[in-house]
Amino acid sequence: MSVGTNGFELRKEIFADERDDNLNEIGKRTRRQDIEGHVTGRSPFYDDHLFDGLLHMRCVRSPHHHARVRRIDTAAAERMPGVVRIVTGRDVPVNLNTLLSLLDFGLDDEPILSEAKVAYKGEPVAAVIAETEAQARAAVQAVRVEWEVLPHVLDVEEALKPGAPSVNPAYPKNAFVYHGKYDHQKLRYGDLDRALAQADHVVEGRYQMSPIEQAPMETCGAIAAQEQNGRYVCYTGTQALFFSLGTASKVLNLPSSRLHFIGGTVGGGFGGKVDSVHEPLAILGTMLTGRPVKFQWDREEEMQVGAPRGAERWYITDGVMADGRIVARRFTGYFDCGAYTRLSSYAIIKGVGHLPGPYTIPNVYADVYCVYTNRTPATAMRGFGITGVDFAIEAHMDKVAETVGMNPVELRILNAYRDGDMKAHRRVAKNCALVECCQVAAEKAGVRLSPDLLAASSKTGGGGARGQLPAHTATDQNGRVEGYSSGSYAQKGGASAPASPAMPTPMPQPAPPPAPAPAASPPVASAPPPQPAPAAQPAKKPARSGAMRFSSLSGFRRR
Amino acid sequence: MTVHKGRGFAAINYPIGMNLGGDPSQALVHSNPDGKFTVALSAIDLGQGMKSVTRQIAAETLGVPIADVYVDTADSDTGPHDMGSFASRGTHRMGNAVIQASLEARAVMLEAAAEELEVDAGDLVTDGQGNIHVRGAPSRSITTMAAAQAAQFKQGRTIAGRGIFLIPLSDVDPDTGEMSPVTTFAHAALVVEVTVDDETGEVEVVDIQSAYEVGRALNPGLVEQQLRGGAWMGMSHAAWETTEPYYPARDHGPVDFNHYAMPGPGDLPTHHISVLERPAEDGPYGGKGPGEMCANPMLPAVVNAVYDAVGVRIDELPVTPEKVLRGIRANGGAKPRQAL
Amino acid sequence: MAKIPVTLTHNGTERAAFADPGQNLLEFLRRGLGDLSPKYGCGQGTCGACTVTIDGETHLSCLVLAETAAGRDVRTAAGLAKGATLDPLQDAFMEHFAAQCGYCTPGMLVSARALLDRNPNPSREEVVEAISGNLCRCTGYEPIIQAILSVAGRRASA
Amino acid sequence: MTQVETYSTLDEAARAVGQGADYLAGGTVVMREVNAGRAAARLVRTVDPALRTITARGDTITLGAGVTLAQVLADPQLDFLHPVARVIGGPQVRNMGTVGGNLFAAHPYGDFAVALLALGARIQMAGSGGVRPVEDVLRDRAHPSGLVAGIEVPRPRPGSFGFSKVSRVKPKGVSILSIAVLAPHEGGPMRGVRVAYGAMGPGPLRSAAVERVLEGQRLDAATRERAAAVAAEGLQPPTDALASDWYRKEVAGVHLRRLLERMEHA
Repeated sequence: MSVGTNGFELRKEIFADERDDNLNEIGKRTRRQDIEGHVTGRSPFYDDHLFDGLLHMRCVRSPHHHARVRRIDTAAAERMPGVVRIVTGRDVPVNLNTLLSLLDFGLDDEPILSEAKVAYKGEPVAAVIAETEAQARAAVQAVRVEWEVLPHVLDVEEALKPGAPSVNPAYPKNAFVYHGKYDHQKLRYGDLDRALAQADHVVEGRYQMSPIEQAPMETCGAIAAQEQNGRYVCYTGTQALFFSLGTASKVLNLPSSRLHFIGGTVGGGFGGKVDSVHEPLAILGTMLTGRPVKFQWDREEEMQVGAPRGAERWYITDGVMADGRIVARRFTGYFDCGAYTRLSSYAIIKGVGHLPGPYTIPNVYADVYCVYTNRTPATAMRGFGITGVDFAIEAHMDKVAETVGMNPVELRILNAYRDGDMKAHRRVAKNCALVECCQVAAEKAGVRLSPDLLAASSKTGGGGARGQLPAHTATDQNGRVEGYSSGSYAQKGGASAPASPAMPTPMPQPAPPPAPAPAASPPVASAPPPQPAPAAQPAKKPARSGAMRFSSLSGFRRR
Repeated sequence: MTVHKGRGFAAINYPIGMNLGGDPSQALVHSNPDGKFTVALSAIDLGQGMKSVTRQIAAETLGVPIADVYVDTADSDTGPHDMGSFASRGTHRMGNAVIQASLEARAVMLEAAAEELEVDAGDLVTDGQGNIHVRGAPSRSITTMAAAQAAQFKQGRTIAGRGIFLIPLSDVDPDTGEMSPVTTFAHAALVVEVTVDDETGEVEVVDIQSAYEVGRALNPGLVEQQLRGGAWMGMSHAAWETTEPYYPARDHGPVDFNHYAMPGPGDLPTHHISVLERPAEDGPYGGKGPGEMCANPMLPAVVNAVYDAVGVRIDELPVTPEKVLRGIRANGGAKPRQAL
Repeated sequence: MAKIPVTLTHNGTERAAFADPGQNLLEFLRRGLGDLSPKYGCGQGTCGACTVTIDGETHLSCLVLAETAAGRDVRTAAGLAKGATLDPLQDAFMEHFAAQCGYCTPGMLVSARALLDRNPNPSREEVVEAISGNLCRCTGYEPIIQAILSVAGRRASA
Repeated sequence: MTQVETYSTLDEAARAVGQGADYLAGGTVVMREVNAGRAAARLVRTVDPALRTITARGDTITLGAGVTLAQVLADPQLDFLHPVARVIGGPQVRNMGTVGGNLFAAHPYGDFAVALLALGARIQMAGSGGVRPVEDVLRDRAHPSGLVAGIEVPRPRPGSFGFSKVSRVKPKGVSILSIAVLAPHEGGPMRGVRVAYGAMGPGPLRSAAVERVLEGQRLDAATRERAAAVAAEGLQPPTDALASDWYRKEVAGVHLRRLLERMEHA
């Protein structure tokens, strides 16, 4: 047994028939290409590029969760020693953005430097550029902002109630709008209510995933400088070079040909370095001063202003048969995306595609909400869209095991998805390996499994009836939202804004790999679709006047 | 005082890559006149090993030794477009792009060699040691350096290749959620052992027995780095970390590493890792992406282990001593189960 | 704002540069002397990425006022190698995959070197204690501990 | 911007420190504030070597205010303080942080001062400041009246002093709470008991309730339980990112009892 040891082994005997292990370089424990640079301290992180005359940028931030900005008085700060320039929202060419606009997903909802309103504690309203960091810090203290404090909301379920303070003007009901149509993303597969009614046990749970800081050892930042020929160079710690370049190009209204981004050696990211907050402002600083500008978060900013992995709240209800088969699973999920969308709306799409976890369950139902609250916007982190719900699912699986009196490992193997099974997002499973992972972990820990489950395989037992779409799927119009159009471009009121020149526009592609015949159309002859009330059901009145053009995945595709 | 032992189990799968808006990566590969190759990317190495894994993939595909390949990333003037290093997409997407680029470069290299050897390029193979020879006749060979020199100075060929890998945009049905989220999944299962102090609520993670299925382990050293470090992070998420300790209230948010707690080197459990390799059909040499999913099973496994130890279910992360202690009090004392 | 001339011994060589008032040693080493091996991780003394030795003792260079290092012997990760020959710890970190992003690595190596200089054959517990002021977010520490122990073991058996 | 004044003697520094200046010792507290732009515009420091000396006279050991925690750990005659110094900061912090500075480190720092409080240390002030009980200096630490020159620490009888620090992170973490107990006994009842806490109030403080319970008693199981029962009496511990006031109160008695058990069996 391997308990109490720190081993590492490749279990080559498992799935051996699916691999050719005789390759020259693949499979070798080759040293990292970058390792000598790391151990000598020579690996060039973005801040390891020295510039003469480097200026330092720091932001003036909101002390309030939610407030209107009445006036920003920079006069005193401008006279402080070393201050070169103070930047406010007026200086930003395109002062409203959403990160995924480069993928045509979501409305522009976040100012670079807020001019009218702040929606979280720490939101920037101005940036000071000074000769030294200490001088920038001192001048930040001298910027006077008149605030009108507004009521705020911090809990996801409170935020969805009628009358809650409206956090984000693009989504006044505090929920992201999916497909121009619903205030949540739906997953409907089979007939949940009927299956729950027929189950031997109903197991319920509520789970709360905490907000988490990515905490890379290198904080987020960028250095910009003038290059030749009217170009700007930007050294950056981004996790996504062209994402950041595209964002800078959009926000600064500069063609990508005038931007030269250099990065690639990054002191940890874990998802927190996708947001492209620093690059546009550093470059803008250089444009306004003609000098190299560094914009770097200190650790305190990294922890409280830097976007965390957002909190998630999940409610799960399972219908379980006495023998441990899970026949129904319902999710209601709330992603706390903070004040602005960033990447949260996408994480939910990814998360919904992941439900109900690695199990074959014939009836699955999910309503997942992307909720705006007056806290630091959330963003990606290792396992984005999945970690929180996996915590919920696997904690819940133990409750189910206890309810039916089963060994928790056996419950997983019994319900595990296998090759050929139909998944709730209506694609056939292949290349599965959950059963084998369960078996190996149990074997090492000395957890005894029944002979049946020891003999189980991901390659057998799936498909057949398990590979069929449900005969009937109950659908509904719950959470219908009016006033948002499922148009193709993520701009308010159809206003034209330049498409990012930096991101190559993906061409429409042929349909994805062969999928089973589409189902999900309302049933012809069966019981009327049940209409379970979701936990929150915002008003169906038009959310706002005027045409809203909204991009969704499907909208984009039809463009 | 009593310290109770408990064990917890969790199993997960994890989608590799993203599909929103289409998910492309590009790569360029070219040879110097001495047959050494440069791979130009705009992908990011933030510690996960992007430079190293693409280097191995390029060397394998080109048929040259690893020392003959250098990966240069990320400069937007030279590295072609890539979505970025997130969503466990790096190895899978960029690896495939590097294979395509390397295949194109390799084909030119073999044509150049074929012209020098006066044979058909289709009859040539590489030995992975810097030589190209006629299949079945190792003596009829030319070095990759000689082939590259001939291509550059004599034949006027560019030994270079372009690669792109694109997972097309997936439509998402608003009413049912039907979609093609990803093409492959990684898997994991593990058993965690903890001890719980029933007077203080303190939880110690003692041991982890894990099984991770990662597709082909392209470099076991890199895979182990991810799994070991990722499990540590998962354990940290489970029982230490949060930016908002009194969520949803925003009070007492940590602003330094003394208050943002993570397990220290004195908190480490033993962790025995087993790697399973079921190659992904469309993965580069079957590779998936171990980097993100490795943390995930730790969160529920720790929660389940605490329940096993003292009968307290913590449904709100992180599992702080305070929550455990409150749970024990609410139950009228520890209720050890030791059911696993 | 008057600049302050600071002369110190940096990795065995006497160096001089100007410091700003209030500037910390980390910034002085990086901007003033161009030694980029110590890293900024927090500026609060809580991460150890900026670790250097001063007169043989590990210090957090972000918490050292640059001018107070005048006349002292400051060593950084950039000075670990002797010419082209790497320190055995550097080799061990490479061999044991003890670095991922590499950002904590220079500070970690300085702490490890200081440990082995005063205790060539430390126990695991002593290694853990020696690196407890250096945070790593990638590795989970175990490969770092193993790398350091491997050097200690080599010395012991040599 | 920060201006630094360096003096060759502590007395000169004490005269200069006056209004609006911070005293810079090991840097672990003040330099963090400098980096964050929150420090005073003037910093005063001294290079007086006398501040780094450790001298023993009879049963009293005097630590210069500038003695580092690493120096404490390296000195065999301070063995009773080794368990305290070892759990403060990481190695770098111990190489920099001073015993004088620790008296002024805000919550959750200052665990060395907790030990000094239990030990009944006396603080030598610079210049004509005289010698003050450590209680007084800790009480006035938000508005210190002068600079600390040295700390007189009475050596406790073997087995009469115990220290415990509870952290979330091992081996280096800040305090959930720390406890120091001085419980002299001649094989009989305890006399002159002093019990101090860290992180159980705004700064290091003594527990009158626990001291009352222990004073004049033998350190047996029943006494330990009685002490544990009143461990948090009258205290209003802070809530921070690591623990709530509720948690600190709930576990103070547990950790106190465990410390007393260890002391009995030591």
